[in-house]
Amino acid sequence: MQVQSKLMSLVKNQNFVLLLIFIALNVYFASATKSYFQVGNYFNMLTQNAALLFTAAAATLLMKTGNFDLSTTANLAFSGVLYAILAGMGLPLTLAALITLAAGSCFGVVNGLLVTRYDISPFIATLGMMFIGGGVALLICDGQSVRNGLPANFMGLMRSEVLGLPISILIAAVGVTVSWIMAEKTLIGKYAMAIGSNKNAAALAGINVDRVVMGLFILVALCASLAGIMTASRIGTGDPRVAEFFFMDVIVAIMLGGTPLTGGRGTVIGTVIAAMIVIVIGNGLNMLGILVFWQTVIKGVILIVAVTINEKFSFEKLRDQATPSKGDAGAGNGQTMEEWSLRRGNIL
Amino acid sequence: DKIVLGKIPYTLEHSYHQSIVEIFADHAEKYYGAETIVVDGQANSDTTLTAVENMISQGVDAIALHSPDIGMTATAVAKAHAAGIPITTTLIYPESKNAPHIAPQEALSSHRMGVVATEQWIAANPDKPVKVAILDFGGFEQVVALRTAPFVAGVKSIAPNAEVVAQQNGFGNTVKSMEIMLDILQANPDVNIIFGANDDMALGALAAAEQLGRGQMDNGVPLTEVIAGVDGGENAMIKIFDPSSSFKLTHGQVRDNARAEVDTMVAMVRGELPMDSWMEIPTLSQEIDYWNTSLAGAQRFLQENFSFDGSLEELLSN
Amino acid sequence: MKYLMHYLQTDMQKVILMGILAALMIGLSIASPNFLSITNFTNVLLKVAIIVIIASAANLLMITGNFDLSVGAVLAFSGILHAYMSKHGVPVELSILITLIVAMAWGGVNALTVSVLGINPVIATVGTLFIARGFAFLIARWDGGANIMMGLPRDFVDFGRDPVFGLVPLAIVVMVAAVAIFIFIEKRTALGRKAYAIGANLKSAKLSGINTVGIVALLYVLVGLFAGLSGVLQTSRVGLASPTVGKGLEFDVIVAIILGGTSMLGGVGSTFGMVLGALVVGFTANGMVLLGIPFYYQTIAYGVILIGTLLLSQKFGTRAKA
Amino acid sequence: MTRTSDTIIEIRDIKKSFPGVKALKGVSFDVARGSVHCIVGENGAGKSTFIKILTGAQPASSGEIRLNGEPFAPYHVSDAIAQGISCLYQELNIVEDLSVEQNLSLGQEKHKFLFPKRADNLDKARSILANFDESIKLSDKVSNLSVAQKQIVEITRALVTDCSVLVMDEPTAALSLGETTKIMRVIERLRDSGMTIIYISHKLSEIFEIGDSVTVLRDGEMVATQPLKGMTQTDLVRLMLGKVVAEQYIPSTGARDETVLEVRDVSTRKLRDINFDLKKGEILGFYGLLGAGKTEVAEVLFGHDCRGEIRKDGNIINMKSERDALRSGFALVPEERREEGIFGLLGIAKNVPLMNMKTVMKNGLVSGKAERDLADKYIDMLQIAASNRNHPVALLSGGNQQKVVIAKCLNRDSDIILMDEPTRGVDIGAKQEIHNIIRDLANKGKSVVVFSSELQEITGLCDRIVLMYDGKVRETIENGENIDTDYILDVVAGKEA
Ligand SMILES: Nc1ncnc2c1ncn2[C@@H]1O[C@H](COP(=O)(O)OP(=O)(O)OP(=O)(O)O)[C@@H](O)[C@H]1O
Ligand SMILES: Nc1ncnc2c1ncn2[C@@H]1O[C@H](COP(=O)(O)OP(=O)(O)OP(=O)(O)O)[C@@H](O)[C@H]1O
Ligand SMILES: [Mg+2]
Ligand SMILES: [Mg+2]
Repeated sequence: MQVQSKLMSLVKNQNFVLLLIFIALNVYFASATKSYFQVGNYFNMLTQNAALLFTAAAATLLMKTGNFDLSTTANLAFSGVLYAILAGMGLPLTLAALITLAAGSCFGVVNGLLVTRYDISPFIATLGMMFIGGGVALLICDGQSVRNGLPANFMGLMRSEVLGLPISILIAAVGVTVSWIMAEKTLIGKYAMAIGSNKNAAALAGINVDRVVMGLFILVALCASLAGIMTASRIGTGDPRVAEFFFMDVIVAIMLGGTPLTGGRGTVIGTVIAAMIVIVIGNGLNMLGILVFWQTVIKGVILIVAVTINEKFSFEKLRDQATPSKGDAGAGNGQTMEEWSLRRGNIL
Repeated sequence: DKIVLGKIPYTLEHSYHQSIVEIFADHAEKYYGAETIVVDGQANSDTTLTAVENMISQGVDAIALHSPDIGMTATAVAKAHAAGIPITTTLIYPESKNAPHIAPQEALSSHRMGVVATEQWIAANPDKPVKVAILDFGGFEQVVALRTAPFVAGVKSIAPNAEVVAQQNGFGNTVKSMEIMLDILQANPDVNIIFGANDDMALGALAAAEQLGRGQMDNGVPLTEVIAGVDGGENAMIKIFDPSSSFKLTHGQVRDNARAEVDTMVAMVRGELPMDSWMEIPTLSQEIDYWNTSLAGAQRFLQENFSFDGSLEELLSN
Repeated sequence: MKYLMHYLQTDMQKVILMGILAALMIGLSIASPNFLSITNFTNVLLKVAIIVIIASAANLLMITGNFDLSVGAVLAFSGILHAYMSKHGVPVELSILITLIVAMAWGGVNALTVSVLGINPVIATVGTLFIARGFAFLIARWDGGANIMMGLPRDFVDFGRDPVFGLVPLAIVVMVAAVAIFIFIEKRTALGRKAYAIGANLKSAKLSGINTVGIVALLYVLVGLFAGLSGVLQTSRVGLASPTVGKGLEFDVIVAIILGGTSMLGGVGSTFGMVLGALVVGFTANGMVLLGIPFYYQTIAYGVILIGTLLLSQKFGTRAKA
Repeated sequence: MTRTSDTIIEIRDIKKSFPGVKALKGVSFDVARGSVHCIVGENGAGKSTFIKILTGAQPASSGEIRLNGEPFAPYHVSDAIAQGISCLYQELNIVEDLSVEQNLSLGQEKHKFLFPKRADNLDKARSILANFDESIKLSDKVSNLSVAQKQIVEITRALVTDCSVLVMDEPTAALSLGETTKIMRVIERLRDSGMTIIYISHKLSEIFEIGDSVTVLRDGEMVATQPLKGMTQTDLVRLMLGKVVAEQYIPSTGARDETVLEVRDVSTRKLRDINFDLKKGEILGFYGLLGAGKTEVAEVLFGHDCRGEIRKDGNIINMKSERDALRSGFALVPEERREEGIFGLLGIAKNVPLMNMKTVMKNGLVSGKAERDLADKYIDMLQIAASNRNHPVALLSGGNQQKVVIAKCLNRDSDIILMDEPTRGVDIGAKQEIHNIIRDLANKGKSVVVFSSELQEITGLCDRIVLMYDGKVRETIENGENIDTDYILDVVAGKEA
C-alpha cells in the first residue's frame, strides 16, 4: 500500500515526465552514436555545464519569488574578465576570486535594490543591468580578452580533481544541493514560494519580502560570478564575449523545469533535470554530426514539445483537469490595490 | 582504418566559413579518404572549447581549430595535446606556439588594399584629404593585427595625413553596418575611404552610402568614396566589378587554407610532422580589386574558393 | 490646465520620455553639427521604423499580458524567404504576399502554443525563435550560401528603396500607418478595449464573455505579420537577405514598449508611449555614433536610459504607493 | 466577565490621503483592553485603511497611535506582530500554492538558521480548524479549497498566533451562518481570556451580538465612538448613513407564471440531481451552508460541464463555455469579485461595458461619449462612490467594486441574471440599493437567481427559496410573511425532517 502510494505520487510528479524525456533522449543518443554513452562524455557535459547547473538551481529560488535575472550573462563575462585582470596583476588567485565574487555580487545588490526599493520590474532592472554589465565587461578590457601575465596555475581550478571527479562537477553538485536544501528544507524556499504566489499575503504575514528577494538576487549574482571565474579558468582567458546565451539557458532550464515566470511554484530538481535535457540535446546532436542550423530547429521543436507535455499532459495536470476547479487561474492575477500600484508601470 | 578529422569553423553563419568547411571535407575525402566531423564554434570561445573537448572524447584523429580567442586557443591546443591528438590552428594562434598554424597572409593584403584604395582616391580627388571610417568586430585584437591596422598603415603610406575619423562595431552584419554607417556618414560626410573588416560589413557600408546618394564611381573612378572588405565572396565580387559601385577591394583565401589544414593534419596523424612544434604554414590571401584584377582572375578565385559555378560576367551584365 | 495636471499625474512616464527626447535633441544639436538635418532624422526614423512597426502590434499584445520573443527570427526568416522566392522566379508582389502569409503562420504557431494550449509565452516563443531562425539559415544554405543577394531582381530592391510619392521612404510610411492603426484600435475599437480587459484580469475577461483565446491569438498573428512585413522592407532596402539580422530585436521591441509605459503583465500601456520609447532609444544610438563613442558605451547608455527612465517616472510619477 | 477598563490603544488624529482621495480625515478614539471594539461605516468610509495603518501595512500620513501608553508607529507588519497585534485583513491574504499547514505558520515559524523547528501549536491549529470545518486537512493545498474554506484557514491563522490584540476586517463576509456563529463564540472566548479584539463587519447583527463599543466612520471621518449597550440597530444605521433603512420582503409585482428555465437532474462531481424551475420576473434564492454547492449551481448555469438537462424557454440548451452561456441569455455576478469580476487597472467607464460592448459602440466604433454616459448612468443608479469615472476600480473600496461588477452585469441586459453572493462586503445602505435594483429587474420581467449564504438577504429578497445541502436540493419553499427561519436552518444543516 505504502509503496504503491509512493509510486503514484512519483508518477503524478511533474518532474517524472521530465525524467522520462531525459531518459528517452539518452537512450536515443546512446543507440544512435557510439561516442555518446561514455563516462568521458558525461564528464565533459557536466564540466562544461557545471556553472549552468548551479546557477539555474539557485535562480530557481529567485524565480519562485516571481523574479528573475537576465544579467547573469553580463555578470559572467564581467567576472571572468575581472578575475583574469586581477590574476594578471599578480594577485593570488584566491584573493582575485574573492574580489571578483564581491564585485559580481554587486550585480545582485543593484538588481535587488532596483526591484525591492525602487519597485522596478525584474525584467527591466536586470535587462538594464545586462546592458550595463555587458558594456562594462568590454570596457575594462577594451574589448580584448585578457590573458597577459596570467599565472601558470590560472586554469588550476578547473583542472583539479577530487576523488577522481573533476572539481567543477563537485562544485555543481554542492551548489545544486545547497539550493535544494534551501528550497526544500529551510524557510527560504517556503517564503520564496509564498512571495511568488501572493506577495501581499506574504508581506502581511510578516515576511520581510524585500530582504528575501534581495538575498536571492545576490545569491544568483554570486553564482553567475562564480560561473564567470570557472569559465575563465576553463578557457584560460578572460573573454568578455563568452557564453552569450547563458541567461537564456538558465531561464529556459528553470521554466522547462516547471517554475513559471510569475513564481509560486517550482522545484530545484525539476530545473536540474530540465537543464540536463537541454545539455544532453546540445551534446547529442553534435555527436550525431547534425548541422548547427538543424540543431537550432530541433531545439526549438523539443522545447515546445517538452513544455507542452510538461504543462498539459503531466499526470498531475490530468488529475487536476478532472476536477472542475475554480482556483487555478487565480494565482498571479490578484488585484489588490498594492499590486495595482506595483503594476502600474513598475512591474513594467 | 579511415582517418577521422575534426573541423571547428569559427561560425557557419558566414559564407566564408561554410565554404571552408565544404572544401575541407572534399579535400580530406578525395586525397586521403578521410572522414570529416564538423562542429560549429558559433563565434564563442566557450562553445568552441566545448567542441574541442567533445571531439577529443569522440576520439578524432586530428582537429582543425579556428578559434575566436588567443587565450582560449592555447587551452584548446594543450587539451588536444594532452589527449595525444594533433591540432592545427588558423588565423588566431596561441602565444604558446606549440602546434602547426595555417597562416593566411592577410596583413600583407590588407596593407595593399589600403595602398590601392588611397592611390585611387587621391588620383581622382587630389584636393580632398583622406578620411577613413572603419567597421570592425568590436576590438578583436586579431582583426586589428591582420586587417584594420595594416589597412590603415597602407593608407598612411600613401597619404601620411590621412585620418581615421570613425571606428565602430559593425557586428559583422550587413544590416547593422548599414545603420551604423548611415550615422557615421552623417557625422563625417567627408569620409572617403571605408574599410569593413569583412565583406558583409563592407556591403552594409555600401548600402548606407547608396541610400545617401553616394556609393558611386564613374567607371572605376572614385566619386564619393572607396570601400574595401575582406573575404571575397560572390556578393562582394559583383559589386567590386560593377564599374559604378564604390565597393572596390577585398582579399581572401579559402581553398588553400582548407587544404593546408587537411594536409597538415594528415601529415601529423601519419607521423610525418611533429604535432607539438610551432610551424607557420603561410597561405596567400589574394588581394582582389577592380583596377588590378582581371574578371577572369576573379572568376577563377570564386570557383576555387567558393565553389562558384556561375559566370561572373553574366551576373554583371544583367 | 486641469487636464494638463491630470496628464502629468497619470502619464509621467511619457512626459519623462518627452523630456529626455527634448534633452537629446538639444544636446545633440549642440554637440554635433550634423545632427539637425532631414537626412539624419530620416535615418533615425528608418532605423526605428522596423522596431516601431513590430512594436505597434506587440504593444497591444503585451497589453493583454503576453509577448513574443520570436519577432527577430521571424523577420530574418521572412526576409530570406522573400529573397529566395524572388530570386527563383516568383514575381516580387506574389513573393511578398506569400511571405506575409507565412509570417502570419509563424504568429499562428505562437497563437496555438500560447493562446490555445496555454504554454508560457517565454518558452513557446523562444521555441519559435529557434525554429524560424534555424530555417532562415537553412533556406540561405539551400540557396547555396550564407545569405542571399545575388540574382535578386531589380524590383526587389526598388520596393524598399523607392520613396512613396517620391518623398518619404516606404518603411516610414508603413511605420506611420502601423502606429495610426494601432492607436485607432486602442482608442476606438472593441478589440482594443477587450485587449486591455484581458491584460487587466484574464479570469474576469473570460467570465465577461470576452473571447480571450481568439483575441490573443489574433494579436500573435498580427505580430507575426508585422514582423514579416518588416523583414520584407528591411531586405528590400538593404538589397540583401541575411539570416543573421534581427538578433536581439525582440529586446529592442520590448524595451521600446516598456519604456513607453506598458506593463509586462498587461492592462496598461499605449502605442504613443511606445513610439516615444523607440525614438529615445533610436536617437541615443544615433547620437552616440555621431559623437564617435565606442560601442560598449552605447550598450551601457542603453541600460542607463532604461533603468533611469523608470526610476525617474517612479520618483515623479504620482503613483498610489502601498 | 472580568474586564479591565484601562485603554490599550489610543488613536489620535490619524489622517491618510491617497492621490486624489482623503481616506481618513482625522480619526481619534480609544480601545479598551479586553473589549470587543467594533468599527462600522459605509463602503469606502476608511475602515480597512485604518486597520492597515494600525497594523503597519501602510504608513499614516499623520497622527499618532499609542499602544499601552507607548508611541507606536509600525513600519512593517512584522513590527505590529512583534507588539502582539495580529490581523485578519479584508481581502483574502492566503498563499494559494502552499498547504494549509504551511499557511497557518507563514511568517511566524520558529527556526534555527532558517531550518524550521517543529511547530508546537499544530494541535491547537488542528482543533480550531476542526471546530469550523472538519473537511479541511492540514495537508490540503489551499488552492483546492473554496473561498469560504480559505477564509476559515485565515481566521485560524489569526487565532493560533499569540497576540494581545486581534484585528478582524470583515471575517465573516464569505461565511454562512454556522461558521459565523462559531466565530462569534471563539471571539467571546478570546475576549474573556483577556484579548482585545477590533472587529469590522457590515453585518450589524454580529456587531450587536459580540461588540462592547463601536466606532462609526463616515467618509473618512469619525462620527462617534460609544458603547453598544443601549443602542438599537436603527441608531447605529442612522449614525452610519445619516438615514434609516429597513428591509423587509416585498414580493415582486409580475405575474410569475411563465417558466423560463427548467433544470432537470443536473449532476456534476459535487452536485447530485439538481431540479428546479425559474419563472419570468422571479427572484429565486439559493441558500445553503458553506460548500453546499451554491456556487457550483451558478457555474453550471454559466457554462460549466454537467450531466442532465437545462431548458430555457422550453428548448434544451447546451452550453460549453461562459460565452455560450452569455449568448443563451445568462449573466453572472461572480462570487470572487477581485479575481473574477473587476478589471482593477481599468477605470469604471471601461469596466462597465465589457460584457456588452454594443452599448458603447456607434457605427462599429467605441464612442467615448457613449462610454461616459453609460458609466455615469450606473454610477448614478448604483451610487458608486468614486472621484471620477476613470478611477481605477482596484482603488475603490470593496463594496464599490462590487457595485461595478453588478453594473457590468446589468449592462448585459440578460434575461436570467445569476448573482453569487451579490452583496458580500457591501454596506447596508448599498445593500439596500442593490436589493432594490434586483427587485426592479424582476418587476421588469427579468429573472434573477441569487446565491447567498446570508439568510437575511435570502428571506428579505427572494420569492422562492431553494435549500441546498451537500450538493442536493433539499426543498424549495415559497417566501412569505411568516417564513420559518428555524426550519430553514434545520434543513440546510442536513437534519432529517
Ligand atoms: N491604495 C489606495 N490608493 C488610492 N485610494 C485608496 C487606496 N486604498 C484605499 N483607497 C481609498 O480610500 C477610501 C477608503 O477605503 P477603505 O478600503 O478603507 O474603505 P472601507 O471602509 O474598508 O470600505 P469597505 O467596507 O468597502 O471595505 C476609499 O475611497 C478607497 O477608494
Ligand atoms: N476550487 C475548488 N476546488 C475543489 N473543491 C472546491 C473548490 N471550490 C469549492 N469546492 C468544493 O465544492 C463544494 C461546493 O462548493 P461551492 O463553492 O459550490 O459551495 P457554496 O455553496 O457556494 O459555498 P461557499 O461559496 O459558501 O463555499 C464544496 O464542498 C467545496 O469544498
Ligand atoms: Mg474594507
Ligand atoms: Mg459560493
